[in-house]
Amino acid sequence: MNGMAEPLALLFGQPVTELPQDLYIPPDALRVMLERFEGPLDLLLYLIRKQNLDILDIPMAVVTRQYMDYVEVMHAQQLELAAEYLLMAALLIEIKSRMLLPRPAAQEGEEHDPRAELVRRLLEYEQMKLAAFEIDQLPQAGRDFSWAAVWFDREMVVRLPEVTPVDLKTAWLSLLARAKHTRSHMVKPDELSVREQMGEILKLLAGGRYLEFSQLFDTSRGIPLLVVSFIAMLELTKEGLIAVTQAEPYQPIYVRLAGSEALEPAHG
Amino acid sequence: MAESQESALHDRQHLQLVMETALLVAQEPLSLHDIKKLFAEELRAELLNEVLEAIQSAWVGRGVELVKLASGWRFRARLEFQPYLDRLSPEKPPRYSRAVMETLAIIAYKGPLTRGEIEEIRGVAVSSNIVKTLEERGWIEVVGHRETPGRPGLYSTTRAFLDDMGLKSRTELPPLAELGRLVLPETVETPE
Amino acid sequence: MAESQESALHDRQHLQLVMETALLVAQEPLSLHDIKKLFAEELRAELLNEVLEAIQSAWVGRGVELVKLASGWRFRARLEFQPYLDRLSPEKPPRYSRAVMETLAIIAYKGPLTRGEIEEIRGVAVSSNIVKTLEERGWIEVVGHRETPGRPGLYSTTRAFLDDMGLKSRTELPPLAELGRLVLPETVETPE
Repeated sequence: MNGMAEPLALLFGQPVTELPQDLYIPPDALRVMLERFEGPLDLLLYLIRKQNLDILDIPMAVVTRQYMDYVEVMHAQQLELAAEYLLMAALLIEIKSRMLLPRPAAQEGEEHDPRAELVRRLLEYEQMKLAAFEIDQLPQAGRDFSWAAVWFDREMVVRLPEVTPVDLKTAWLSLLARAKHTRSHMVKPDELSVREQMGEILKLLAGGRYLEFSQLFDTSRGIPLLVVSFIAMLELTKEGLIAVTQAEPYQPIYVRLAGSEALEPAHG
Repeated sequence: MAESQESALHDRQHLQLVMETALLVAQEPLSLHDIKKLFAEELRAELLNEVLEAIQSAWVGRGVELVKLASGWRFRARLEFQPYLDRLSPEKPPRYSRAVMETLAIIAYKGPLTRGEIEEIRGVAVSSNIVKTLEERGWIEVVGHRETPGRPGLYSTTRAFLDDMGLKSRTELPPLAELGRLVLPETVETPE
Repeated sequence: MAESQESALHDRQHLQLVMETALLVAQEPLSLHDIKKLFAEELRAELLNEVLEAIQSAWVGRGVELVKLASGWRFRARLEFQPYLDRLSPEKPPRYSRAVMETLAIIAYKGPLTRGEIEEIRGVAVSSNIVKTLEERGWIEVVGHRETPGRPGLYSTTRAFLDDMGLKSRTELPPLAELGRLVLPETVETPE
């Protein structure tokens, strides 16, 4: 309980100077913002650039504290906190403590700034981050311009296009990119085997056939399939595609396509 | 008067340029309905037909010609250039348009579902040509009907489709949840 | 004399017609090597280049242009016509997430390099989905292996990537921001 309460207290209870100044935003927006960091370097850069700190002379105490605040909030928001974030936290604290240590006088000549390696990594990452943005601005085939594609009817031989699962994936990615409003609805845990089984059941019932409940289960192919078939049947019922009837308790259960009773009057 | 005539001429040249470009780029024949969609303004069919004929005659004597097929207009290489083109390419397999691929992907991932539901996910109409292409290939089939007005057919992919894909089951398709992280939603609205 | 000049002119026009047709039909950029293959006779590269330039200027002011890319020549619609074409088909390739684009940029500017080296620069793990997506798009490929334990693959961007960005070579990529200059000289060495 303590662990959960602490970040919240940090967020709303502490003096302003103790907090990342831009954290006062609604929790949902905060979550979205935190999810947008591409890792600890990205987060650090954000903290440094946001406050116009000198990247060549990083105030370690300030940055470390702010970084830890963000990591705490990420933790509290139950975001998937990659190990890299914690590793960076350890590194920041290490650098901070090395800077506090008095250096032996003998080594003063070749003094090495403990921050140097971090600075180098930050700058290199920032450079690549900018480059990624620039590349994304370039006119891109298919997105910003189209190739000419004149048809050539070679000898009228019918050749069928080849399609691979990769092509399907690519098609789905472009759908995802386009359908931003249906995005959350489209990206949901897999239920493929259920949808597949729904198709199978509909086919079995085609033409208004009545089947006994048990006939729809293929017992020879393992328990997972039985479970999936059952879920598929529930889903079909929910979507109003099939009707399940039972005359009275302990009698056989019949399944038919919804709306097909006109073809065959109900059995008594 | 002369001025408006001049600007009309200019408009027509622009029209011709846009239509020619669209026809050179399109992967499938463009119907008059498609061509209309190119322009924000509502254009008369006669005008478009006139321009199409103008494009057609502008290409006379070239290696490529504009032809009218049952499903629309398309540029096509003249057959007498085949000897040259054959030397070039050791037959590229043809490809389905993105519209066909998206429709197939939706049915594979989300079927059984109706054409209307496919259109909802794609955000655009699904032409009956697309559905026919996939049905004739034996990759999709109607497995039932939704009990709503019009009793629309429910499309599902077939076993032949899985076989052709080299998959044992639809569960072997790339998982959707992971794909979601790879792309950004479009920030720019697509024009209506 | 006059006759042979005339026939030379005729040949050249024919050459131009064949090359234009092949370029309009080709589904990929055509290199000079490809273009040579169109003709049974052996043709000089200078002649072909001259004809390519003639085609290029013949298309000035049209909606489609002939461009030179990393792997050859290809016709494409001018950028300013894309808004019209977008009205026709809203299907577009996806805009990739930052994680994908950063990985791509690192490979483009720092490649060939291993996945581990990419991760070092980004400071986070690079999921195999990201790598696979870029490979499947044909934008990156493994060009060798680092002779360290596990022999990790070295990734590099492909010519198809440059083609799709409309570039002739990696030197045409947007110049890197000169952040490196700010680093103290002693710290510039690569990490161990």
